[in-house]
Amino acid sequence: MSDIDPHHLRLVEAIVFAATEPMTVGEIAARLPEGANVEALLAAVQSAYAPRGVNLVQAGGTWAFATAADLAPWLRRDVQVEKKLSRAAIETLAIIAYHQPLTRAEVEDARGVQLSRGTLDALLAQDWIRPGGRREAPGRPVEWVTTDAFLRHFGLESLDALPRLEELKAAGLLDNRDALQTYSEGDPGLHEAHDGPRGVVGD
Amino acid sequence: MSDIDPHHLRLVEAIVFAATEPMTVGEIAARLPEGANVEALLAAVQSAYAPRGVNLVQAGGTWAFATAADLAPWLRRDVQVEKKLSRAAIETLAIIAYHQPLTRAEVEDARGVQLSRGTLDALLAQDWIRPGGRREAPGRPVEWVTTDAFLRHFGLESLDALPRLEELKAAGLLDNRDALQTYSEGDPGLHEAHDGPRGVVGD
Amino acid sequence: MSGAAEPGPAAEDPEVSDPEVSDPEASPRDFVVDLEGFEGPLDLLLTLAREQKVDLTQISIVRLAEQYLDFVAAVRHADLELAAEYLVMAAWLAYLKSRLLLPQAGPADEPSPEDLAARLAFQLRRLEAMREAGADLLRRPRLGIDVFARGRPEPIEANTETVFHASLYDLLRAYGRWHARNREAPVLQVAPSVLDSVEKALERLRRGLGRSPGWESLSRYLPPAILGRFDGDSLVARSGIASTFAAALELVREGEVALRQTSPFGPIFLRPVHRDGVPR
Repeated sequence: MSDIDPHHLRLVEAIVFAATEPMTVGEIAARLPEGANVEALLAAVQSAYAPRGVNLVQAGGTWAFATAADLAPWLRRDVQVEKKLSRAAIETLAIIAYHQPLTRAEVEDARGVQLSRGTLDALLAQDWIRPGGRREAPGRPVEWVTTDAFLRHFGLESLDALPRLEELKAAGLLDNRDALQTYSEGDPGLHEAHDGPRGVVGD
Repeated sequence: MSDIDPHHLRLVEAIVFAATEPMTVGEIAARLPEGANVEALLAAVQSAYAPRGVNLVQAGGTWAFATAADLAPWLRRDVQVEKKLSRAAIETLAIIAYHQPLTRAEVEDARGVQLSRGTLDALLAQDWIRPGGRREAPGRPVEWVTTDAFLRHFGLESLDALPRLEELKAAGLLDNRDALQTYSEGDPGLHEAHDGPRGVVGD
Repeated sequence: MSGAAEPGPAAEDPEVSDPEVSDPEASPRDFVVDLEGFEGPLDLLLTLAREQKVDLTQISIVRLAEQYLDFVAAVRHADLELAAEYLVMAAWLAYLKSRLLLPQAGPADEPSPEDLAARLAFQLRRLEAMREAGADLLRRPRLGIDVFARGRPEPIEANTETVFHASLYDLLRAYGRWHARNREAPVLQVAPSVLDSVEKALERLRRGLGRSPGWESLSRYLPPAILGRFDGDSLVARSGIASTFAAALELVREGEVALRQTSPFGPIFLRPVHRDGVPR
């Protein structure tokens, strides 16, 4: 890495370290002298810190220092009581993470039950999901996607790092077709019974 | 330094890094396995970080990480003080976002109180709102609209991505109660505990 | 939704302890708790499917439908409330089961029962996969629990710039609250007055003053709405005249203008004045 300026390396360390929030590559670049290769610098800092007790961690488009994951057993004890997420919230989060972008109705289809008030709210409050636009479909519903804060919280570099992603893909479980659609047509499952839950509508 | 356990070294780094206050040797020792030579460990960490952009610094019997002093000239210009937006300001911003363009008088009507001087100023200083023209009405008052910086800050692709009323309702956000109350009503989709609304701080 | 009145206390109903459905020792009260533990028909189906102890890809949908229908029958037998969605699923499963067992040509445009069964199986597999994925996520080293960000913000003294912080959640929550507040306690909406106020007249006068150095007619400063179409009977016009006149007097009192009227009911003129009383 002959193109790495040691001064720039130290600056990147200090800049990311001093920031109160994780920083994007663009934000870091804006604070470095013109022409600095931020990607290469970040990679160099990351590998320099990899064996240490503090690591440089990427989450989506943002970078921050954090304690090494393998030290968790020694650090965990001084944490405040963890806020428990409901089962519905975790399930909803997983469904959005693996299928995004996803409308509320599609989440309800996947779970076969209406989302209770507060489930999306809880995920929003954690800053783990955000509205990512609107579906070009009747009613133009909001599509939900996960955030970089979600990636950071669960120590994921990107969505590609989601657990068992390949396995689920290979099993066809991330396809949206071929499921019973209970909610995505707007009617919360109240219809002629012999039609099946939402008539088992085909595509 | 043959008496330095590399695992302990990493632990010291992580402990001091994650601490909210500079730590005394005694406090660090209390979190390390029995018999660890804290003084030697701290000295080792200090020398390991000495050439880096982040240093381990001793001050008055306490230890903490800090950015290297010689980098201050490059870091100084970037320092920002984070403040939470007042409740009045966030509400004003939300009303403008959803109903723009709006005059000051219309915001005051909507909120039922006069806007204090600082409220629009704070939103303007943040570059979240801008004057979008003048209303063709007596006095030709300025109409306020939100900016692209607003969209960027809140991670919205467009104004269209703001959840609609019924979507807010479905997400449990259309509610006058405190989040704390909302969360304690036994809805299966809810957290067991919650911090309450973040950032909604009165002025 | 619950069945017709059942005689006697439900606890004595032998159907309730159907081993197919729940623990033989369980009382109806436990049963309620059991049902409330389920998050909808799919969740219940998934739990029942696990009892078959086979891979979900091998599951017998007919057998599953029977288990589900037995469960629902037992719940209703115990005269317990069952949400509509469970009943809808029950009716559909009964229909699916009959079509699977008695193959007959359905309408050409309808999916075959095997197809429907496959879709149901897919949905169960997907839900189970998402559940496991959620559990996997929770097992990862989590920020603030297993892994920690820097604990102490950097104390650098410098040219500080205030940055206000607010999240999208804060924004949406604020809007939701405001909206709810408005709906719950409607604020008395007073339409903006069409009448002219002294404040507005003062503003008009101050804006216009100094544009012409000498005497000019006060009527120039009437509200734009009534300028030119002078209608003394209109309330709007009268308020405009009164407020403009009052504003002019106010400016005289503050020493900003001088007023002149040469005859009773004649036109009124005004002209700006310096602080020391000299025309400017």
